[in-house]
Amino acid sequence: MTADSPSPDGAASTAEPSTAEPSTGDATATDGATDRAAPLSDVPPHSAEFLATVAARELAGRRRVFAGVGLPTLAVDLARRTVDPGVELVYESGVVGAHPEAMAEGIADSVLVSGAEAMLSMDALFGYVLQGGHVDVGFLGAAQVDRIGNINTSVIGDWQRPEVRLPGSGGASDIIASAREIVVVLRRHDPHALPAEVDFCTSPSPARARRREGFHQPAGAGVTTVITPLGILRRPDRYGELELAAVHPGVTVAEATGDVGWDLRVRADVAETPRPRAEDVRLLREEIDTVRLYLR
Amino acid sequence: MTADSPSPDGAASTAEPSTAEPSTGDATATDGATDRAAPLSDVPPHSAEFLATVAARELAGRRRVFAGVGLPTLAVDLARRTVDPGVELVYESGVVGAHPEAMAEGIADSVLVSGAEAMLSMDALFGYVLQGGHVDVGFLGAAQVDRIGNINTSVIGDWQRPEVRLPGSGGASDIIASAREIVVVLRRHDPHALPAEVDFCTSPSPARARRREGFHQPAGAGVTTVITPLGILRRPDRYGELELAAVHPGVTVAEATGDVGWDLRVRADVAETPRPRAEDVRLLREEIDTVRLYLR
Amino acid sequence: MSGSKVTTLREAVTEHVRDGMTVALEGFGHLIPFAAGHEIIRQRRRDLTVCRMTPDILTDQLLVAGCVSRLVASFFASGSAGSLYEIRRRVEHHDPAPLETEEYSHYGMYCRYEAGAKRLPFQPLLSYVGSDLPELNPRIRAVESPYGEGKVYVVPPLNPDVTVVHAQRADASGNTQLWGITGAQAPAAYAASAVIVTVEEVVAPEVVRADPNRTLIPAHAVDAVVEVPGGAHPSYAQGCYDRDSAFYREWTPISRDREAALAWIDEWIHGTADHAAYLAELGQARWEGLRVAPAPSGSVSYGRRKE
Amino acid sequence: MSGSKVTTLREAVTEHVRDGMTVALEGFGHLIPFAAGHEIIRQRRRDLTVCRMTPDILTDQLLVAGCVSRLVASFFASGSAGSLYEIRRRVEHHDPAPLETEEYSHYGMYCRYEAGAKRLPFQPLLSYVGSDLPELNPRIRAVESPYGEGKVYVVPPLNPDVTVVHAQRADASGNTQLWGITGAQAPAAYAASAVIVTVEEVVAPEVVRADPNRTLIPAHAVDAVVEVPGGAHPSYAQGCYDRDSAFYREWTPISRDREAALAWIDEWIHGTADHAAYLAELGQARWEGLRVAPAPSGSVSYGRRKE
Repeated sequence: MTADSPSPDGAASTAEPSTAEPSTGDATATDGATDRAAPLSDVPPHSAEFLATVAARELAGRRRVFAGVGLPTLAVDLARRTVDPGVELVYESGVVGAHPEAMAEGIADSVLVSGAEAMLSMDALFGYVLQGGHVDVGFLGAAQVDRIGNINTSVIGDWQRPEVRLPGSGGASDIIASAREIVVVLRRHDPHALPAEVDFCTSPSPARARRREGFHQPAGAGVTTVITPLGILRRPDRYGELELAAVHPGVTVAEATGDVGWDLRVRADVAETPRPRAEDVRLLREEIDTVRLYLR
Repeated sequence: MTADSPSPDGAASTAEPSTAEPSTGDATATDGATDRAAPLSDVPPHSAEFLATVAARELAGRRRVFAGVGLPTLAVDLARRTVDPGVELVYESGVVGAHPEAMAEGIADSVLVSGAEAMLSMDALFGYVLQGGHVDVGFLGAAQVDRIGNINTSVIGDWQRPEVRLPGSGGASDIIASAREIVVVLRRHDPHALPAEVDFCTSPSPARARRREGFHQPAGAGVTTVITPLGILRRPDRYGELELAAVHPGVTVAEATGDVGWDLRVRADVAETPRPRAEDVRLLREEIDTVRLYLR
Repeated sequence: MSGSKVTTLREAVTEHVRDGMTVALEGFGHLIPFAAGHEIIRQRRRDLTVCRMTPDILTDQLLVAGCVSRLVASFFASGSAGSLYEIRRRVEHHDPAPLETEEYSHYGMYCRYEAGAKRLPFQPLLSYVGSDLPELNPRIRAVESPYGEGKVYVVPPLNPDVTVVHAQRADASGNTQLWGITGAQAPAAYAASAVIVTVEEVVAPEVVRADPNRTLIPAHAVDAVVEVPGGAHPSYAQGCYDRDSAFYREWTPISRDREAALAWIDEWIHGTADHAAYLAELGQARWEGLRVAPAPSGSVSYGRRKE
Repeated sequence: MSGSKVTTLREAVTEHVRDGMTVALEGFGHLIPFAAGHEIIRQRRRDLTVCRMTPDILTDQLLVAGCVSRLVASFFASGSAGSLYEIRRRVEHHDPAPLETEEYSHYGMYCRYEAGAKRLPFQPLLSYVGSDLPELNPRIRAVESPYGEGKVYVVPPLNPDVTVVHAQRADASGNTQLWGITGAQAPAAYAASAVIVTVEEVVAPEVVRADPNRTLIPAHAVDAVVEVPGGAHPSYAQGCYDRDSAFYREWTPISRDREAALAWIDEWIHGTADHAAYLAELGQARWEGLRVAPAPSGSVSYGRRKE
């Protein structure tokens, strides 16, 4: 997130992942998300609809997602309607197993509470649920993500007199330590958003944590996936660096690697992100974000 | 408490204090407890009725009492009906501001919960209420209390192969660290129950805590009052030793000092414990412990 | 929300409680999981490490039945009716065998569950300064405050293999609601690798979701849900039935005589097929005596956004 | 139970909030104590250290009004409607003056209240290993585990001079019940020297005592109880009224223009005698739009012992 488009929620949030793997195929499953024969949409890759769909596919098979509102909310809602009805959303406000009757306008929205399966204390949410290892995916937004997956949501420029004062950690530096993995969505794809090293490390990668010698090391794998307007970056292992795993339709590998603050490696199996189905876009526009709060 | 008369509750408990000061006088206050002209009872000093009355008087002016059941329950109930209607009982089970419709038969009795002002988590009770400094008096039972107010509720004899295995700490070693002061009731008055030094220190005095050098020292003053079948012992200051402050009717100072494991000092103003009023005993028998659970 | 985890107590214990495991059976005077403990006895589990703040009669029974080799606890007597003689025989006379014990104060034990649930390497508390407890139990250690106020004692995490709790109600997926005294159930559940919840009643998800603040243990922390009405007897379930104080008094002479205690286990546990049979043996009249009159909490509103 | 602590907001703020104090105003998106914050503005308090996990619009307003010199927080943006521009002006441009900030993650801030409430010298958590936050904030320190798993970060206690919370209801003696998102209110209250509770409704003690598990802040922790219906506006009170999302959107352009923000404070806070006048200014129609439909929790039973 940048200072002018801050996280639309109470934590460092927004994000959307994607799966590049099942892009070939003629699946005819009744499960619409894998039904590649379905009519496709031509929404542009930088649109919220595109990113939310990519993120929804990323959630298939995941159980518990710790997220802010915005794209994660859209993605989870879409995922439940398409790829995986079992995805459970937990919020740092203490909501577990939300069943909102309307689209949530924030992580503390009353519609998340009414009808939820549990409304825990924040101590139970951060202590038992998060630190206890029950979160499979944490969605985070960021101003910057660097080569090894460190996240900056604090300041751009000098720490003491910053050029831009960003929202800070919120729950992000708690989440990255204990969520099994982290998915980040960036709204920009350039050396500013993807520098070799962040200006300030709010939420560290395992590789950076490891340098803090003698410390009890966090359980989480850190950032595994970064979704940008141009493609998808993934880290192949716990201490590795981000690699280009997919480019969105119409984007070349050279475009995606050229505008990054380091020499971005390209995976041998680099793929093209599958387009959203027309049905995905319809669901997002006509059934999920009917008031166009996040789809602008 | 001894092994054959263990604490009648879920924690190391039972106790009853007394006030020796206002024993002379011709108070005619309508407040019955100070009405010395009222008919007196001749219940013996070792009886539960006597001890509960002494304890009730000790509670006058105290706000929040952390107690087990048994004599503390009787004492608090009697105190509310006589010397101080504002005394509030908290239990380690999490009950705050109990208003039982029947006499509680344990610290986890359902009658303490129904109609209570708050039912807190045990973390809030021990952490916020107790460690937070909101408890004025902790009532504890004990097998042994020594010269400087250390309490043993763990083992008599060898630690590894004890002669008697007592109930252990329960909440006692938590309570003594943080309650403003501790009142102990002993059912025996002899060198075994009042040794120069306890066989095992479950719940330490400030004087003993101070010897643990370099430690953050507990806020509580420790045992300030010990009520026995013969009299009342008090510690004059935080690091001082127990002194004989009062003897019960019919007990001589020599009897009270002679049967103790150290050379028990006698206060210059040593007094005789006022007898319970007939009304105190009637309340205990006919309105409080009507089933004679603790009054045996 | 996940699929149904409703099963029988027999299956839940068979699947999740194995010989040699560390088993937390929590419930502070209230909602003690007696039915589950009895099923552990029926299945003749051995060499268990039992964790309970207040061992209570349930632990004495598990000891008599030979299920337990180690006890982690903070109070070694019965709730309100006297000594637990089997525990005392084991500790004082090694009769019929020694019992290894690991001892804390109540808050120390609670903090162990908290640290376990939160995967913290330790949890500080203000207790024990000057006490012999840290001498007796080397797991109670000291940490220097980095802010200059000196040392404090800390306790390590307690992570049971399985935690068993009893509650008033849960839905089929395991969202568990309890009220009254809530004890150490929530942290003990989150600290464990597996969690069995027995309840007075399995309710529809809508009942749970109408009052989400009452859910103390969400479905994701629960592995098995078993409907066991009366499952806390002889302890109680707030609002459902009261403590069987007569039973607590009766246990003292039974516990004092090892042969009588063994006979009790044979008759009441091995002699009954399950908890329903145990309750039938107890008899309707006795059960009726434990019933409580209603005392409604009243309803609050969570609100619905208008269209 | 103690005597009545019911007072007016004016008196409560006059008595308990003084220039230079450390004031916690908690409420995580929900039950934000706006009315109390506005009264602090009306009384022109100065040089406050404000503690809030998520500063929200309330802190931006207190800053505009010149009440605050220091901010202890874990997220420096609005709940869901964009930047807080007064905070950004202060931090980025020292306009009109620098703002001292002390920064944590959400759980770090929560743990500071927990340590404060429990009088612990520190509280460990699993966050920050590898983060620059401990470099920026020297109060985040490390402790070596005495059990051999290495070091963990800890935070020190936070003990405000006064904590202000808003809740759905309390009785006159201060037994406070809240539901929905409960935030850091309970530990922030117990951590403070004085506690002001504003509520939608002061209820009879019987209402509170019918459901004791809903009491999160008992009377003994509370110094003043004030009935302030609508006291969380523009945030919300679960079951009572919804968030005024339009206001949150409106604040962004106001906040962006310091003159507009000052004018807003003059008109809406100094220009209204109290929260009732503020609500009247807001108008009945707008308020009606925030009303929610009932969604009852249902009632549970606590039981009464039969004679």
